[in-house]
Amino acid sequence: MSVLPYVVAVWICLVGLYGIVTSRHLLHTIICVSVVQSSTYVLLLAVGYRQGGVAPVFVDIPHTTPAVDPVVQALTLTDVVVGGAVTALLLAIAVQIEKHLHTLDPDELDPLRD
Amino acid sequence: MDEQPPRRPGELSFAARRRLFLVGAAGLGALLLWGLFGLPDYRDVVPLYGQVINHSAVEERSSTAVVSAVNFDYRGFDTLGEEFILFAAVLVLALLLRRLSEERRDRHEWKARHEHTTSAAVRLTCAALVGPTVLLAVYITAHGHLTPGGGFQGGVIAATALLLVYLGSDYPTMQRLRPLPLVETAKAAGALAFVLLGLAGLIFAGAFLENFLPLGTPGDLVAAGTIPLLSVAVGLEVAGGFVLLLSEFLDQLLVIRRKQEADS
Amino acid sequence: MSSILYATSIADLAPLTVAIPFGLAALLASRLPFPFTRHYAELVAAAGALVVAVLCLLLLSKTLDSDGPVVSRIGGWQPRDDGVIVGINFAFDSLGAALALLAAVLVGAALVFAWRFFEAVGPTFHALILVFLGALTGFALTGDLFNMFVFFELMSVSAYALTAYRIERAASLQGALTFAVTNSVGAVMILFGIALLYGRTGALNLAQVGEALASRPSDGLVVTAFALITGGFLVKAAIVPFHFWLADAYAVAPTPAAIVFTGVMSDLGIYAVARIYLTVFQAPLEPHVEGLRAVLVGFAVVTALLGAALALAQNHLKRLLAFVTISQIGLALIGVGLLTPDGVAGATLLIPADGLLRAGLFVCIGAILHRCGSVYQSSLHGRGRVLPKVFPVFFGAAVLGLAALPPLGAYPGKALVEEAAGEVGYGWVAIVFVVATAVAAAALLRAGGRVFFGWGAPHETDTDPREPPAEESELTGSRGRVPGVMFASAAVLIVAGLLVAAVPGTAEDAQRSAHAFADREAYAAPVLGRPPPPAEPVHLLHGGALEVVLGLLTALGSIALAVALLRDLVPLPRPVLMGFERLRRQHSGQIGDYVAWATVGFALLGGLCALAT
Amino acid sequence: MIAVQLAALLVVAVGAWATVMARDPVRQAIVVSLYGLALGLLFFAFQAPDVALSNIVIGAVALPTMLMLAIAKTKR
Repeated sequence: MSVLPYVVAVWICLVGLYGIVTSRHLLHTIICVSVVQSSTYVLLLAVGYRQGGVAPVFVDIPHTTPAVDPVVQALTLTDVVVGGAVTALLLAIAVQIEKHLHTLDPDELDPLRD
Repeated sequence: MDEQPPRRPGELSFAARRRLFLVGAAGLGALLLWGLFGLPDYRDVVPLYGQVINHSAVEERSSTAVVSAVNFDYRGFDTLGEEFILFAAVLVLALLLRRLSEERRDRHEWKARHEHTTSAAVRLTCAALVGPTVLLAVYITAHGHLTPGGGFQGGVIAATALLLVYLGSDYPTMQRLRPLPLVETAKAAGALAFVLLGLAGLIFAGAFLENFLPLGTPGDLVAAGTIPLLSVAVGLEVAGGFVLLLSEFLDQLLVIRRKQEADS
Repeated sequence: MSSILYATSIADLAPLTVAIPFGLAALLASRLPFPFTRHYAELVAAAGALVVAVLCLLLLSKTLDSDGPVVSRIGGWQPRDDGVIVGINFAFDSLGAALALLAAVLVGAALVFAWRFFEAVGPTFHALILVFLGALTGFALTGDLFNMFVFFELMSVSAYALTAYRIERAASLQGALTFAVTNSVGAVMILFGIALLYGRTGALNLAQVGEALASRPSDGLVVTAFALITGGFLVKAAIVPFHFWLADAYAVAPTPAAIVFTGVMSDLGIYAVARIYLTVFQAPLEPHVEGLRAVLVGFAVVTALLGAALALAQNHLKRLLAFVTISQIGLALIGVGLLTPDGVAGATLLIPADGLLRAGLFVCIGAILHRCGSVYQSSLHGRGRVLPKVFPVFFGAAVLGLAALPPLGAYPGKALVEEAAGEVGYGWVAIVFVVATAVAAAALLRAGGRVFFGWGAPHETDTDPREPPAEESELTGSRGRVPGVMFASAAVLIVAGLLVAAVPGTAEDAQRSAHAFADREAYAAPVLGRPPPPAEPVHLLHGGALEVVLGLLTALGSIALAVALLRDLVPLPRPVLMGFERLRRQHSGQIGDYVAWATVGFALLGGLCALAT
Repeated sequence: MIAVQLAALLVVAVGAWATVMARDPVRQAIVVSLYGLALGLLFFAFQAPDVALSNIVIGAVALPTMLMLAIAKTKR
């Protein structure tokens, strides 16, 4: 049981990669990239989780209460925003590609075609 | 369907690519699991760094929300980098937006028309929700050092208020509520404020991003030194950034819809 | 409380190398009613690059004077009594400072080139390149694992943005997209590695992680983390089989951006591999160093040879230079992959020399594009004659510098890597160096001969049958002449590239720096607030006659090969050509292909590392 | 609590698979929104309210919205 979050993180990562590899639509590809990124959120939070720990917010509780790791949460937060920004940028690029080439099928895109 | 021929001789076919990937993925998966099973049992103990922060953040920073203390103080430099990732992404989107000026010119004809695309009930609900959403965004940003939340979450929530305006009214109203140059300025001002607060730390306390304000009492709204200020700066940047992101997509959509109507 | 005015050390100012470009970028993008017309934006950006360059120079001289790294504690967080670091540090030695300086210089050159850059689109381009500069310096100077990841991502995002900058061209957008997807996958793998290390050691500071790992022997977690983080950085460095994105992106990036990409961004991937191995993994993996050396040098050799061979098959000039970049990054990885201080020293000399020369060549191609409106060899045949006669000279000098003509350009670095390889029984890599360098340089010389002098048979398009599209110049203004800024940036980059490693004393400095860089304990002590261990005397290598002979052989060999190619004197059997063509076809621009290969690459790297330990 | 975590993990694992397998972009926009929501719930179960909140606003609202708009713009 205690390794389940890790297994799930690996699963998400590989499933997302599979999606990118087999994708036939660039918008689908990009969402798969964001799925791959989400695997790291699960992994990081699992690494910093502690059984019975409270959230690291010491409003009504003394700060000696056992709490889960705040550092991984800060890292994940950073990661979520980064992932969102990258995905938005990729979506916009894909829309522009469609404007030029009238297709979003990765098989029809040629790196040297204008 | 899966057995399409490659589009040029010599290139991988769909099936070959998938086989290649599956072989690689089997290896990668095994590698990842091999590494992950070496981790200590995650139910026992918090990593050292986290323990130390949990024990000292409230006293050192007067911030009851430890994650915010990490994000805006202990590891504020990461947040600076992350802010500029968003900043760079949005800059390009603004570029895309401006490239569409020729398409935008059509809009003069229908700018004045207030038309509704959603039902009255939806519009009413959305319009009623705009106020509370903005309020929530401000609350979450301002209380970043006290409770979960902070500039990121508050900023994105503020930006989604724009969607509600769109659903609840019509395009011209949204345009009036969203003067894009001002939004861009706000976004840049947020990013600039973060840098300037860092420089102030260097000047008044001796190190970049070091706290130079009184810390106050944990639990007070005005406390935790620079943390709330940095949180507000981030909130401004994120809100501006996401408003621009959403606008970019919304604008083009409307341009296209108008064209379709004109065609039919 | 000490203030900036009586700051005890320049080290406190190190974060400014990031903060100043960021602040100026925000100012440029603010749309405030400053008179930010094009020239103001250009001046602000150039001033930013200049200030960063000066700061980096000061930091570099500081690192050369001090034993161990210079530490700058951001947020003022000092290490706790038990050695726990709660803040983020900049902790760098002269190699990091030199790379940051290189980044600032290249961005400066890019801004000079961009002085008359294509259609002014407001200050966006300048804001983006300033953000990019901040990311490059931050990545080179930071001493924190996750902060490295953040700057890696920032570097990537601003690079995608710059690649896609010419949004009126579909190819730019496609290049940016493959670039972004492949590098995002690499970043995810780095983050997996970071999570593993954090779970094991409870630390993110490089020195502290290295300290914690040193206390126990390596196991699956350590090997996996090493493979993932190294692999992630190798995606950025474009090592085979992670290299596919590079040609697509560099071929379409605007020239000023390509200057910085080829000159320093790819090299930073190699630098990061060295930094991470030597600081974090060295202690636990030391018993297995021979196996890991074989793995890394193996990847590097394949990259160096494949990149050079594929460079021969390119019609598009920027794509050609992209494959030359791949080949040379492979050569630099040979130096780093030896995992010895001398190997790192050789790579240190190789990286700026090659980087500046490639950047200079990109400027030359920018000039050709400006005057002739194409970057395809097949349609440029002899049309380069309209360029001023000094451009063929620039081009030839840069290529001979890349071909390691003693004592210039890449020669000192190449000689040092070969010597370092000999010390650990890898003397044979000298052959790889000669072959890869000669082939890559021959591809460039042949292209130069065709374009500038119309040598060889015209209309030879068999290597790349795709119809070359017309290209627009990137510059506004008259196409009747080459603007002075192109002369200036080409001349500065190429002269600097030829001389940077050849200046007397540089090789010695590089070796001393590399020995300090490779000493884990000397790096960790100041970061963790401990007194530094006594420095060990460095045995300096001085190169022998053999290296000079090999250098001459390479340079002459490249010329001979280029001539033979131009005269069609190189008969290759048909099966070889067919296999070669098949290889070339794998660079299909299909994102799925690239990600599938990258997945295989990670599995292969991890599997080989596992076997080696 | 453990049961909640278990359930959330399984939902997330299935959600990732469903997101990838939704080959039609419109359907994918809906599935990815649900996936973002499931991740948010998982993060709450992992005692990470900050991350949960941002993942819900970004992953479950902003991203699917942008995807929908991108689809609308590229449909002919």
